[in-house]
Amino acid sequence: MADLEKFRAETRRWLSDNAPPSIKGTTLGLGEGNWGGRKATYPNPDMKAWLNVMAARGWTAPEWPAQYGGGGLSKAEAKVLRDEMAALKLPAPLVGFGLTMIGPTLLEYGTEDQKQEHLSKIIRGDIRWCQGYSEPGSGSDLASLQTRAVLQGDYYVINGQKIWTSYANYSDWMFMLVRTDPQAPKHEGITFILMDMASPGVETRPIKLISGSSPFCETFLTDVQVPAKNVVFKVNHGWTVAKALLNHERTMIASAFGSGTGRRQTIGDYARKYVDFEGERIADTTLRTRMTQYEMDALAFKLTSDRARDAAKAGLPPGSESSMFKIYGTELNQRRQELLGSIAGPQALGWEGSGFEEQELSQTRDWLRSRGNTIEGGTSEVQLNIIAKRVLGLPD
Amino acid sequence: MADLEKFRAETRRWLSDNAPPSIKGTTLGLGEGNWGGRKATYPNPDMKAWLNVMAARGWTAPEWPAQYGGGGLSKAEAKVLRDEMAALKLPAPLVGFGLTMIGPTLLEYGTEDQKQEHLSKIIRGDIRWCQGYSEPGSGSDLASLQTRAVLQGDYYVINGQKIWTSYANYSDWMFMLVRTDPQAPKHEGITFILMDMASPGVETRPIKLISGSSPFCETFLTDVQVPAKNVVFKVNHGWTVAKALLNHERTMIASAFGSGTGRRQTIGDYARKYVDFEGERIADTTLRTRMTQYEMDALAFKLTSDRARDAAKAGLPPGSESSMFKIYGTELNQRRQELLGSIAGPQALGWEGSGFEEQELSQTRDWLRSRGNTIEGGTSEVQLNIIAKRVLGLPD
Amino acid sequence: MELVLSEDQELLAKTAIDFVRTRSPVSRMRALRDAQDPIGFSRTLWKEMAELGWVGILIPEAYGGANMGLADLVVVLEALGRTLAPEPFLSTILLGGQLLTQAGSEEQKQAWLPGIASGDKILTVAYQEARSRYDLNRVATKAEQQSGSWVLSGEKIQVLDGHTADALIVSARTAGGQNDQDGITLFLIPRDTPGLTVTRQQRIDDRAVALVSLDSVKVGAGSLLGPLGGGFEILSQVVDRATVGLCAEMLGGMSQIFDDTLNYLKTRQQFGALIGTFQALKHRAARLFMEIELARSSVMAAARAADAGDKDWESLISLAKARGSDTFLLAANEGVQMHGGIGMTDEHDAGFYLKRARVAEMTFGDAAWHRERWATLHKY
Amino acid sequence: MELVLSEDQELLAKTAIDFVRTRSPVSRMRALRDAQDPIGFSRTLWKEMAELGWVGILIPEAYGGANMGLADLVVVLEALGRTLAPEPFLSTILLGGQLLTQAGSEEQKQAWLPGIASGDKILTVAYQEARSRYDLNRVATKAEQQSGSWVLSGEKIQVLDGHTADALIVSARTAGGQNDQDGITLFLIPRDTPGLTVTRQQRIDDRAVALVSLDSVKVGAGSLLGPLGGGFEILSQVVDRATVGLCAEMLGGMSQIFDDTLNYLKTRQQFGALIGTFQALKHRAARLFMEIELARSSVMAAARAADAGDKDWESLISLAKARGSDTFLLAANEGVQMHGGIGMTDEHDAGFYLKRARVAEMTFGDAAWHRERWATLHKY
Repeated sequence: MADLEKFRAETRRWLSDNAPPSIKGTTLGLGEGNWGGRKATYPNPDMKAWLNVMAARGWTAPEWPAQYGGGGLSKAEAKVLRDEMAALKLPAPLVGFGLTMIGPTLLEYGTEDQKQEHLSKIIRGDIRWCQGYSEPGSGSDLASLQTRAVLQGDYYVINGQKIWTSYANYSDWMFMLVRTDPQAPKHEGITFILMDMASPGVETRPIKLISGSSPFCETFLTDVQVPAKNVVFKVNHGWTVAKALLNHERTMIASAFGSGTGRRQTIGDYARKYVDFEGERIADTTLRTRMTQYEMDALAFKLTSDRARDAAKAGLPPGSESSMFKIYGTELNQRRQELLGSIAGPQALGWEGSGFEEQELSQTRDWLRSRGNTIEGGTSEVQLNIIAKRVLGLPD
Repeated sequence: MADLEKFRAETRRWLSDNAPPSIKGTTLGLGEGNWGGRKATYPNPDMKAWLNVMAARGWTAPEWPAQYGGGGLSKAEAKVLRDEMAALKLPAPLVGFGLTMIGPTLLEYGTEDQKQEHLSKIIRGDIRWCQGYSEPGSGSDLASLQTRAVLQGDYYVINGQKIWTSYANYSDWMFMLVRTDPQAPKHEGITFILMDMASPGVETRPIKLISGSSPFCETFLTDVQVPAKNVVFKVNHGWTVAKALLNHERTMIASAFGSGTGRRQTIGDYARKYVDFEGERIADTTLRTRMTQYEMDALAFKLTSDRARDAAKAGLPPGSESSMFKIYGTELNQRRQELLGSIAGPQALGWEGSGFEEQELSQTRDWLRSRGNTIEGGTSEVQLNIIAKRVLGLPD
Repeated sequence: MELVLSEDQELLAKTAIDFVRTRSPVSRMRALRDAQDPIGFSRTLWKEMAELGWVGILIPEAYGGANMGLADLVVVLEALGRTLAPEPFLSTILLGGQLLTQAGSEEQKQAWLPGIASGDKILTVAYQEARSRYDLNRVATKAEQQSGSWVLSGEKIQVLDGHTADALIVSARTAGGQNDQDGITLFLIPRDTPGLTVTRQQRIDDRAVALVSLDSVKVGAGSLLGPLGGGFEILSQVVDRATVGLCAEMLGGMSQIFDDTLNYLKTRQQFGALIGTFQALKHRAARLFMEIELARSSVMAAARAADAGDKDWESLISLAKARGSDTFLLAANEGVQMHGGIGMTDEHDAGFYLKRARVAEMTFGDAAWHRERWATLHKY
Repeated sequence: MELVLSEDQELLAKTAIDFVRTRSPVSRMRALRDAQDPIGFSRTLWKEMAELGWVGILIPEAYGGANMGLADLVVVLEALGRTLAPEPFLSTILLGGQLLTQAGSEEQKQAWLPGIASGDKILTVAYQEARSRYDLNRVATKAEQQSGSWVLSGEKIQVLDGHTADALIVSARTAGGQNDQDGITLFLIPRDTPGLTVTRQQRIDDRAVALVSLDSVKVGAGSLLGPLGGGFEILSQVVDRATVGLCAEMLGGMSQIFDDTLNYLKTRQQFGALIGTFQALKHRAARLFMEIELARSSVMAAARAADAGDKDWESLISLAKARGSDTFLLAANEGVQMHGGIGMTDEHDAGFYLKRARVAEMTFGDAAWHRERWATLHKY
């Protein structure tokens, strides 16, 4: 305990000394921040400096082993680091699927060579990763994927098409699922493999969403050669790896939607700009009721994520709650976006250009973007199936 | 057209002359009115007189053929009769499953002997009918029924148990489904048959509901002998008859819930007794919003039943809407009952005795009773399946 | 009131549906958007619609119209709504044409209505302002009398087809405080009048709308439409009737996205089965079906009540618009969701319905606004 | 605030659940009802609960209690709520005992608290009147001073355990208008005081409640509880804390009916399959699960905030009660519906949960009342 307090003091001092002052107070929205990679762009030079200084200490991945360049911190120390960063209002030095998804997966399932090759690059932000799971015919039914990988000597030759690959056009490597045994039952012929996006035969094409943004790509794979040593875990046992990783993904999405109520303007304040009040009460009683219902549900949800966090801290085994957080968190965000639009009224109808404020335009885009939240990363319907089966034990 | 106006004038005069004055303005709630039968009880002697005078003219069943004692009226004349009865605020002279369910079924599927034997008794209110469909193991999955009927000479010997038989304890005859071929696929071994409830081996036991009322019974059948000539339509083809009759039933339930908004006190008036107003507005904005939502939905539903009625009048073929009316009508009634309770607040919590008004106690019982509405007569879930399949053409 | 289509209306519906299928698929609206078409609709198609008699349905026979009712027009508008056709029925017929018909002088009617009925003239109404939300009485634009002329200054927003209209009917305050109902006057102003500037606005649904700024726009006394200071009452009635038309368009939109979704449920395979076999989706589809049926009844009733001038017509319009707003949005949201990944892409049409649903919801009062009005009309 | 059970609380929960399973199944509540038991709960069981230390959880050690918090008591109440145990925690502990603890004189505490903690004395609070709905300030019952005594007249309704309580704490107006918060005074009155008449009322949930009529009931100055005219503030705080306890009981009820329903889904066959395989029911069950999880978090947070006196504790209590009311009712309604025919019979337990859900909803403010309060606290 005394050690931990000593660590806290040192950490605080080190952060104060090393964090560029300009970045203090930076808040990152969804999709914002340092994503790293060969084609990296940074919000500003100080954010790049911040990445470098943290990466040098391994503190972009505080709990990863020091031998791979990680921070080597204990859970308790990592919490101290998070707390102190929060106290100084410092943003995350690095974000992305390397840290949240493939890194933890390699730590669990990777060979020593794979860890050596990839982990330090992730920690330094040198390589940006994307995820090649879904295919046009395999959305919710992921295991029906058809992308073929055929072993030829030391290489797998891969042909097929991936879709919904987040930021494939900005990424350097992809972790993906391929079918290596078409004869096996559908969950048993799948292999998890790592592919350099610079390989010949890889082509990406951004998908425009209804919000106008393009966070996803189609990825076309034509006779792409991938070294056999890039298989993670065992050939035809990729589904095991995939499930572990999907859990990381849901948890990540859920935490993105679960907790962020603190930093935002309250809806009551937002309403003051657009709607009439009678005394202290919003005149439109229907709108007022809807706001109240939303805000109360949002708080109950936040308390529930707090509870899950506290249970984890207390060492209780995690339940299968990630599906719940995914469903409820994304739906709450949709309700929030729809509600903000209803409050702004006709000012929420702008796409671009004259007559709308910047913040109104971006709120409207956020609303449109939010419709995808209950689809991407596993639809709400699939998550409900998971809860019914794994949490409630209902029969298939 | 001139004939119709003449008929209208005559009808008006006849009704004025023959309806006991005391019954004018009588409104009948669900389950109220003249049900007829050997054990009949009447709300008052004038209601009995009203039945007799109408039955003598066949106007308890205005559109049924005169040869069986019906009114023999055309659709247009029957509408005139309804309109004139409504104008004079006269209640229905007779209600029950004879008129709404087995009568129309016999007209469509019955033998001449069956029509001769049963229709006039129904029209006069001599015989009260009940429906023997559901069984303890066969609720939503009606066709899985197990009550066995074995032919022995001229008789079927019936053994089994029926449940949810409405008012079996007050009824004289039952129309029922029995299994006559246990080897056949489940829809193909069922027969529709008519049974005298006075037969030896028939025992009924009322079921108490959560509302405290007992509109349903369990009916136990032990070696009951039923003449083979009581089979309606063909042996092992009872499912055809059953489906036609279920449609009558849903339509009846739907119309019971669909249209009755006119005669009732509006919810706004009801609220004035229990809740605070600020000026003309209900102070509790959440309650106000809920009331508004309910009232608007109820009106949209009423307009939809009006539309179905107008389409039928215009000779358009009926859709499979009866499931829709069953679902939405029963759910609206549940919402209404729940809402009325919320308006009354703690006064809606009484079961009986001191401290509650009669009308409060009966509203509370109505609310509890309404929870069964979405179960009896085919659950909402089954109705949704029917819409998905028959109306929307979704695959099995 | 009979909630059933007459034989003529059945025929009209059939013609309109056939026309829309062949001449105006959703791809046309997409092409207009992608090309950033400066007009925002097709003048050729508008002319064809006029020749089919649709444009003149509400216009009196004396001015080249058919003098029919909303109950007829909604049949056409529903068909057009199915494919999101952007032709200017709202601006030119339901707002502009109706205001002229209800309140215009004989001279104004002669000057405009025949040209509207023939599909040659476009007219619109500029009633909305930055802070007016859904309240027609919130008018900050001022009109002041100066030696026999009127001088108008102010800004109007999201004026439908404002940049292509030959003239605009502008609500302006000639007396009273900013939210008073009294003291609002309507002016009919040709678009090329000096001081009137029109800037195209881009909304999510890509319908053509414009900012209209009035900088000391000078017009003669003859441009008054209706009585001085009595514009609110006229405008309210016309907007109410226009709302019925909008609801019909919304009904078409929700019906079509629902049909598209059903079709997807019947063809998309996942987990080795058509997704339409999944009971949870079936039940949601069945519930959506019911909601749309109720929306249809509400629109039919509102149109007939408005035509007949029934005393509860305002209630029925609020019913139709509240329900229409909620149900179109629900149908579009469910459409996107049930289509899964493809539904959230711009390439698929589902998003167009979602965007139009949102704009339609916020035109002429959203669901909350109409529920408030209902409760107030019913005194609770 | 840590939203996790301490080891002691885990143990308490386990003990309570075990006790409830063996000593207090739902059949006990059914038997009390069928027998129209004059008391309405079991004095024996109450005494056992006292011996287990549950009754004294909130009572200070000086008076024989354990001086623990709501966060501890809710663990027990949740377990009792699972089987609808009717023992008088609300009346005697959460209302009466807490009022005494917060506002009683040393003499009053000495006279009552040890007897309560030992399970021997029953105490209740008569705060509700025919027109008071959920507002504690609506007090028509009057208390007037007459030569050193107080004379009370009025009627209280649905007084929990009013007919068996050894004494009643009655709110009465000593000054001010009928809805004023100021001028309400609390009086501690033994049940056998002349002029006080108690009539058992029958509610749908069969909990014991009574009409209490006060006809010139004369009490001495020593029966004042708390300051003259300052009763509202004390009562509000105590009712708020009692609400947390009620929410815990509701959480138990909704959890149990949900468990029963899941069990039915796993055993009932229709159409040749377990009905739990039907996806529509699965999804509804999964959504209900989430709602109950959120209810649990809200109750835990409210209890901890009330114990700590956090500034947002009133908000959190309204959150817990609004959500608890809606979710318990939803769980009970879904329970009845998913059980089908058997669920609507008196023979099955589902109806008991539905009835209790409704009563609990309308005790200490329903969901609408608490949402209103939330919005007001958050100034919109």
